[in-house]
Amino acid sequence: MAADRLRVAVFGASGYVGGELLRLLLGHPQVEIAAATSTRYAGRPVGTVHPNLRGLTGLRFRSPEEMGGFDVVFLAAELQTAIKVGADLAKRNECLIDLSPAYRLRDPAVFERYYGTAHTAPELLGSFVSGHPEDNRAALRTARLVSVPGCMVIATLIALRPFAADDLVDGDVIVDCRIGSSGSGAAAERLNLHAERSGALRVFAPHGHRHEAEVCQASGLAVRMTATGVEAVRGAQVVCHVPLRRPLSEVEIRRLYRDAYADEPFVRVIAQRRGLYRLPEPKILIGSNFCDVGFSVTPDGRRVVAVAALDNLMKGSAGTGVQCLNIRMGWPERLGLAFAGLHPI
Amino acid sequence: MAADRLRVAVFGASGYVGGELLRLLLGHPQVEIAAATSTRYAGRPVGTVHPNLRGLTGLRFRSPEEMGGFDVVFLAAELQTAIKVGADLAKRNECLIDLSPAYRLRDPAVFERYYGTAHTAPELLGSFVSGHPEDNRAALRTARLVSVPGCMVIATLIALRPFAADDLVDGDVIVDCRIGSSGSGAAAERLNLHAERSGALRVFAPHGHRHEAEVCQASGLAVRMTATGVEAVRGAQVVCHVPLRRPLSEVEIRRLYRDAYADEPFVRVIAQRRGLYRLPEPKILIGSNFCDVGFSVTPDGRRVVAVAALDNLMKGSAGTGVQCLNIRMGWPERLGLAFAGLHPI
Amino acid sequence: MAADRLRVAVFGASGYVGGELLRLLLGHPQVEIAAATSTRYAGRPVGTVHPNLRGLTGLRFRSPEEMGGFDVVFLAAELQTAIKVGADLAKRNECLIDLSPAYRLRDPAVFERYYGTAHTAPELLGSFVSGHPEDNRAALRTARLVSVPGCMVIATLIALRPFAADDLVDGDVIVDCRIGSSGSGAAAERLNLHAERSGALRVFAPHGHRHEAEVCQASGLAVRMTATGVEAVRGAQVVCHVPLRRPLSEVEIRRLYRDAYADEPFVRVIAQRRGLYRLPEPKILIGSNFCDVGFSVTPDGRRVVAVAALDNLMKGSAGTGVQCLNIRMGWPERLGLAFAGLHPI
Amino acid sequence: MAADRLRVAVFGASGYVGGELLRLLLGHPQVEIAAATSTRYAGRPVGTVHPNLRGLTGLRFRSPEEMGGFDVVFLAAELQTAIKVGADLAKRNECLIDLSPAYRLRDPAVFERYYGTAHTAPELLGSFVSGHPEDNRAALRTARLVSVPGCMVIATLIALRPFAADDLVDGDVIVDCRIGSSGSGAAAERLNLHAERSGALRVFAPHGHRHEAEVCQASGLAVRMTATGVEAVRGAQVVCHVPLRRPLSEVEIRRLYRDAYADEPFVRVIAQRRGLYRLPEPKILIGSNFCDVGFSVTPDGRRVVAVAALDNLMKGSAGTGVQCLNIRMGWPERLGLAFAGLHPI
Amino acid sequence: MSDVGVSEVRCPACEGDVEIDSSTRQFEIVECPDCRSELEVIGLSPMTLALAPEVDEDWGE
Amino acid sequence: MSDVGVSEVRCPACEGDVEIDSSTRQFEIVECPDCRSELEVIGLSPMTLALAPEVDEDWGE
Ligand SMILES: NC(=O)c1ccc[n+]([C@@H]2O[C@H](COP(=O)([O-])OP(=O)(O)OC[C@H]3O[C@@H](n4cnc5c(N)ncnc54)[C@H](OP(=O)(O)O)[C@@H]3O)[C@@H](O)[C@H]2O)c1
Ligand SMILES: NC(=O)c1ccc[n+]([C@@H]2O[C@H](COP(=O)([O-])OP(=O)(O)OC[C@H]3O[C@@H](n4cnc5c(N)ncnc54)[C@H](OP(=O)(O)O)[C@@H]3O)[C@@H](O)[C@H]2O)c1
Ligand SMILES: NC(=O)c1ccc[n+]([C@@H]2O[C@H](COP(=O)([O-])OP(=O)(O)OC[C@H]3O[C@@H](n4cnc5c(N)ncnc54)[C@H](OP(=O)(O)O)[C@@H]3O)[C@@H](O)[C@H]2O)c1
Ligand SMILES: NC(=O)c1ccc[n+]([C@@H]2O[C@H](COP(=O)([O-])OP(=O)(O)OC[C@H]3O[C@@H](n4cnc5c(N)ncnc54)[C@H](OP(=O)(O)O)[C@@H]3O)[C@@H](O)[C@H]2O)c1
Ligand SMILES: [Zn+2]
Ligand SMILES: [Zn+2]
Repeated sequence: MAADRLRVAVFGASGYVGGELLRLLLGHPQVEIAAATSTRYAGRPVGTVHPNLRGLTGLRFRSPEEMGGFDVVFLAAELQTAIKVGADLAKRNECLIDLSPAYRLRDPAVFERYYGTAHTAPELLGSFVSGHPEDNRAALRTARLVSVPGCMVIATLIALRPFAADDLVDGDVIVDCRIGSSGSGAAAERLNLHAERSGALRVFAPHGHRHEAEVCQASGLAVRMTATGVEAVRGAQVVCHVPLRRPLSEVEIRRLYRDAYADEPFVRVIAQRRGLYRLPEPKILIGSNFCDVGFSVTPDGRRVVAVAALDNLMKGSAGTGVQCLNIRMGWPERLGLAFAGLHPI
Repeated sequence: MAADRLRVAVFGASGYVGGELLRLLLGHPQVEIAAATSTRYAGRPVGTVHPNLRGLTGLRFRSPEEMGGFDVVFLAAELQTAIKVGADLAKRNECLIDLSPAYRLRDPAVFERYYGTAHTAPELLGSFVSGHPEDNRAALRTARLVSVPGCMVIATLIALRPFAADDLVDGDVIVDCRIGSSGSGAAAERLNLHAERSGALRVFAPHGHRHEAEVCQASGLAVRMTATGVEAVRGAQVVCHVPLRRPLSEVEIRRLYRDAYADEPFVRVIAQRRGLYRLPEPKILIGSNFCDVGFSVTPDGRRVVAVAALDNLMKGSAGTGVQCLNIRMGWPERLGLAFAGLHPI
Repeated sequence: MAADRLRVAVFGASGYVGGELLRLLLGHPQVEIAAATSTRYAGRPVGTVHPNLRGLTGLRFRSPEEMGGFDVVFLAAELQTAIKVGADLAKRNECLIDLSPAYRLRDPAVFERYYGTAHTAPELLGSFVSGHPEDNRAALRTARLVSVPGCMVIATLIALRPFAADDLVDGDVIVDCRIGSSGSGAAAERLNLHAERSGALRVFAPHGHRHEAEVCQASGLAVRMTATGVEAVRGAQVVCHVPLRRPLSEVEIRRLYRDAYADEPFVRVIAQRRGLYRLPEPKILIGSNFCDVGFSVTPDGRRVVAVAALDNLMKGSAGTGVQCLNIRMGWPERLGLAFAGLHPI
Repeated sequence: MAADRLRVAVFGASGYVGGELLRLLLGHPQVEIAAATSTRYAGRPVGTVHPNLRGLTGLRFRSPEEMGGFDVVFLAAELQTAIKVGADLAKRNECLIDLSPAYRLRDPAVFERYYGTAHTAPELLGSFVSGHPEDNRAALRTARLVSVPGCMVIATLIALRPFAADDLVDGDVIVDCRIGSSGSGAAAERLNLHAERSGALRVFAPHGHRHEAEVCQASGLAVRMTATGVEAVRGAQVVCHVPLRRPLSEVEIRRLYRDAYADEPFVRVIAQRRGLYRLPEPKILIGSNFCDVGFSVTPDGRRVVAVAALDNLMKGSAGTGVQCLNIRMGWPERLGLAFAGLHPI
Repeated sequence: MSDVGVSEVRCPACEGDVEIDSSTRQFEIVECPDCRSELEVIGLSPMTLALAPEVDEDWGE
Repeated sequence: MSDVGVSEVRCPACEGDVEIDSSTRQFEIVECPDCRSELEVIGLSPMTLALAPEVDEDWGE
């Protein structure tokens, strides 16, 4: 492997986000995976947990102690661990890209309200740059600490941004989120037993989902989020009900979206009058880094139904993480992220 | 078969609703299936199309001409056929229970707006009684013409009724519907090809779904409906976002639901704080005639998220049809409809 | 509840087989559920675990100690518990119907070979009557101790019986079993995590499956079993490759099956040349007590591919258990077991 | 686009195999798609049919007339069309890679037996080189006409090759194939309606599947194939029951596989004693060009159960097609085919 | 792909760019790559598009 | 990744190559990347592996 590759570590590499990071980084031409941690599987080949990686690498998990000296560390542990190790990782490595919810909210009080417990490292909350390229690419170019938003947050922000930016919204936005079972990670319990989770339409968060706080913080809109677990392993979709301040026509709204995302490598505007896939659907995005976004407006132009879809483990976490890395390093944004998605699937 | 059984016919028996009617009527102790029509399969055993019925009956499809003299006819054809044959069936038979959308709306103008075409038998629109037992059981006792509401309508009305009845709603109610592929019947095209429809989250009606008109008519509320095809064959769920005129506590709302449905044989109030099935889910209702309904209210008591679920081919159509029959005949309402639903599934 | 109803207990009522027993027994006109045990959920309503039963019964789980004095006990615990409690339950109750593998094999040596551990109550092995009505209905009429065979065993025996009975088989029979995730019960681990088990084609027993021993014992044939976990919650299907001693025509084989199962209430012979469901499929049997069986023979008449399907929690366990009860009590066999199965599903 | 790219055409580009070819070729650094044909969608953007390709290309379908002068034509039409146009395409283009069954069998009599109709261009049957790199890479380097084997054939040959090569098989090999719904293409009927095909375990070919002829021809073994449609869109798996001439140990068999596939870029030997994915499963191969192969041997060493899995639209057709192209052009074999597959999925 | 003989016209439904081949004839139907409307070529110089009459494709359940 | 201090030993179950770190201690458990057996380091010079006692992981239904 080339000596000049970036030396990257994945903390929490045995999880679902961590595994996706390994897959992407193994296929990335500019990086070398220098460490992949797991407490449970330390010493074992990464293919033990991630069967898709068998035969592609000799990489083994190591235990998460003494993680210093890397060019970049991706932090893919669950919340409490991420809070615990964040400061140390930030100090001992060149760059930290966190995928957990640990450093997304800026206000400790909001954190406590939504997470039901006080943040134990509140001093760090202000120091992370939001890993949302569509919003603050410039800041990411030089960021040392990056916090990638939640998967449903990314989708919602992409769906709502054109309206938020131009102050076009009048009142509460209701956001209906649907998500596959990988959204709860590999550590789940009876909750995610196949026989129970299969065919689910589980309204697990009728209101007050944690991602609501993130969207409100980032968009300034009054967003009400409902989240439902659906029959799928990967994939997230948001359906946003947007009341408009003044009537807009289909053409005007399309123009708003086009203008917002014309230069975005991973956002496609999908709003068709014909065909089987008229509005964004996650299934054709599985494995890809696209967030598809589309809309439909009522005849009176007063309400928009905006829809966005993505793969929660790609554009919803690991993919955006690698996109942030590419931005930070000045590399082409699509490097290692070019997979188109499949059809049929 | 006992000579004194009711002689019942199913018009459109080769379809999905028709097949469900056959299944229920074959198991019903008081009726005899006197005719089951199909244009495509006339002459063949009903098990040719409905494999679950093989070995249970010698019944064969017959062609739909000359359908007169039955005690009850269930009309389970698609819209245009139902409009065409409705008047004749109504005239020539004792009782007609229509499952199609043909006679649900009372106002021909509303029909034209939502269906994009004028109703060709508008004079009939006023003569059908709504087949919604939870709302007008009394009228059904003597009804000669019954029109069963749409599956998502039944679910939505059951979810919203306690609020509508007491004029507790302040503003638009947003209703997010999710439905399985059997909702489009057996005649579908590429649209419903397994490889395309599988794993779908197809927002096929971002607004203006035809069922919206029915809900508005029946509830008097301003309802905005969005409908999504989800990965399931059977099952429908509605998630209703209800803005309240004045704050209500969880206890008050639970009481509203309890009062509304205490005596209903097929409505269960499901709103738990623990467990895997806290709010209604259609999968455990597959084959059953229950409509489960539940809710969650925001801490400020200002917004309710109400959820209802049912099997679109049971409580959403054929099951309610048979329930109407039971009411009409003065039989116990649960006759032939006692299946509990399965777990796990 | 009528005083003269049979007092029945379910040991292991919080599991999947136990839950199915509760559902069936609640709908059975001749029995009363006198006890339903669970160690984990003792004291809670049965609907806590089995959401389909909410609203149907006030029954609560109790702890499994002191289970004596019942008319019938269904034993639905896992193997080791069943071995431990079997003798006591047998002694202290009128009748015991065991669903576990504890008392199916007659030879302790065979048990040890297949289960990897010695049986700790070998003296009981001979005292149970096999709960396989299609084979030994007569014995069941008076049996006090019944051991229901494994789900794939029941399907395989029904598929092979016509050939075994007439000594028509020449050589090894290869049996390919496919089974849904409920087959491993409610206690499973990461193995059955939705994100891992979803879409599986997991060849978990390439050879030497435990059910192989049962089939060999019961049929006298040399059977080689392979088992694969497939994407489904319920359902089992076996595909049997049967080499024939002498060529048989399709007509002859159909006659063999007809003769074998003409009077069986729960076996249907399904072998069609047209239609979508030409050979048995489990999905249309979900919730029903049918075992569908069918076949196709090679043009040279030398090999039969025999296929059988059932719902593992119904005809594959709980349903057959109740069928045994009906036989034992001299009741109509279909009592409480008349559900037809669904289409579409 | 670089002037020196290979000019490639896809005949039948609106189908599932054709769409996969488009996806792969769009991502291939050395080729340019010069034409993509469809009779039904001529003139429309390819994204109309293949939603994953929206935004990636301006390519439009054209009608299939006058297809000459291309460097390579991939033929992805169904059988009869492929037979009709094959000779002409072969004559008028530099190289033809056929994915259909038209030119796989060498003997017209065998073709007629398995396909029920005489081949109308039997003179071509001998002129195609089999597109099975694991078997005849050398011939592919210079082939002008290539015929890629069927998807289940590729999997079976890879599973059986080590035994066939060393004449280790004694008697009939029974091969149980399982395949997803995309295996029947995009043109299917009621057969593939979601509500019917969903959750299927459809034994559509109990014996005599057409792929059987191909496997027998290529391996020289007496193979008996059974094929079942399973709940999946993509993916195929074969379970082969191999009787051995002499006992072999696990170590010996592993060595056979290792030796056979050590240098193969797309074959991985997967036979583990632990973990969730011990034997090959198609789901983690979706979108990848791997064929995973594994085995288990009975304790007496007399029977092997060999398992292989692949994505029918990748290694089972389009992927192998592109692999053949890479071999033919002397390019690295993994060019454009490096996607690893996903986990979880 | 060669870009010879292609002109861009604005979609009357969504204002997206629709590429029209120089070989396109009057009354031909083309599809907008953005909103997927079917568009009829009603004039050639200048190239003019109109929404084709909508055959309501069923997409419901 | 650096390959320093790694030696290859043959798996007693499947004869696959198992890489052993120089830091590995006696009685440590390593996993064969081929057949995924758990292997116990029973000797260090020469490096010797034995099949670890099998805890039968449930994998059935
Ligand atoms: N899943 C998604 O769709 C998604 C999307 C966006 C963001 N996220 C966020 O990404 C993070 C990872 O999510 P996931 O779904 O990948 O979860 P996961 O599958 O449960 O993985 C969690 C990872 O954390 C490690 N870990 C757990 N406890 C640890 C400890 N005490 N010390 C060190 N490492 C520990 C685990 O490894 P061992 O157990 O082997 O030690 C594992 O690698 C979470 O913060 C989640 O909120 C997830
Ligand atoms: N599916 C649901 O969830 C659902 C729920 C509530 C209400 N509904 C309503 O129930 C009705 C039936 O729906 P479905 O899903 O069962 O549809 P389906 O599966 O398509 O069945 C339609 C039935 O109509 C018959 N039919 C079609 N054209 C006919 C004609 N020209 N003359 C006579 N019979 C004709 C068909 O039989 P042949 O083709 O054999 O003649 C078939 O039996 C529809 O009005 C639908 O809106 C459906
Ligand atoms: N699932 C099938 O398809 C199927 C088919 C045929 C036969 N079987 C057999 O039926 C039996 C039950 O299977 P299942 O799938 O229902 O399993 P399950 O879902 O895991 O249920 C096991 C039951 O046993 C109880 N239990 C566990 N440990 C116990 C202990 N120490 N003392 C008392 N009760 C205990 C559990 O209750 P608590 O944990 O609440 O105590 C639970 O009710 C097994 O023997 C199985 O082999 C299963
Ligand atoms: N699906 C698989 O898993 C798989 C695997 C291995 C091999 N194959 C083989 O690959 C071929 C394509 O399979 P598929 O699954 O992609 O089928 P498909 O989805 O049905 O596609 C068939 C293609 O053929 C075109 N076509 C049909 N009739 C035509 C005609 N008369 N003239 C010109 N073009 C015509 C269709 O385009 P229009 O209708 O738009 O003209 C379409 O592009 C078949 O031969 C199949 O046996 C398939
Ligand atoms: Zn347009
Ligand atoms: Zn090994």
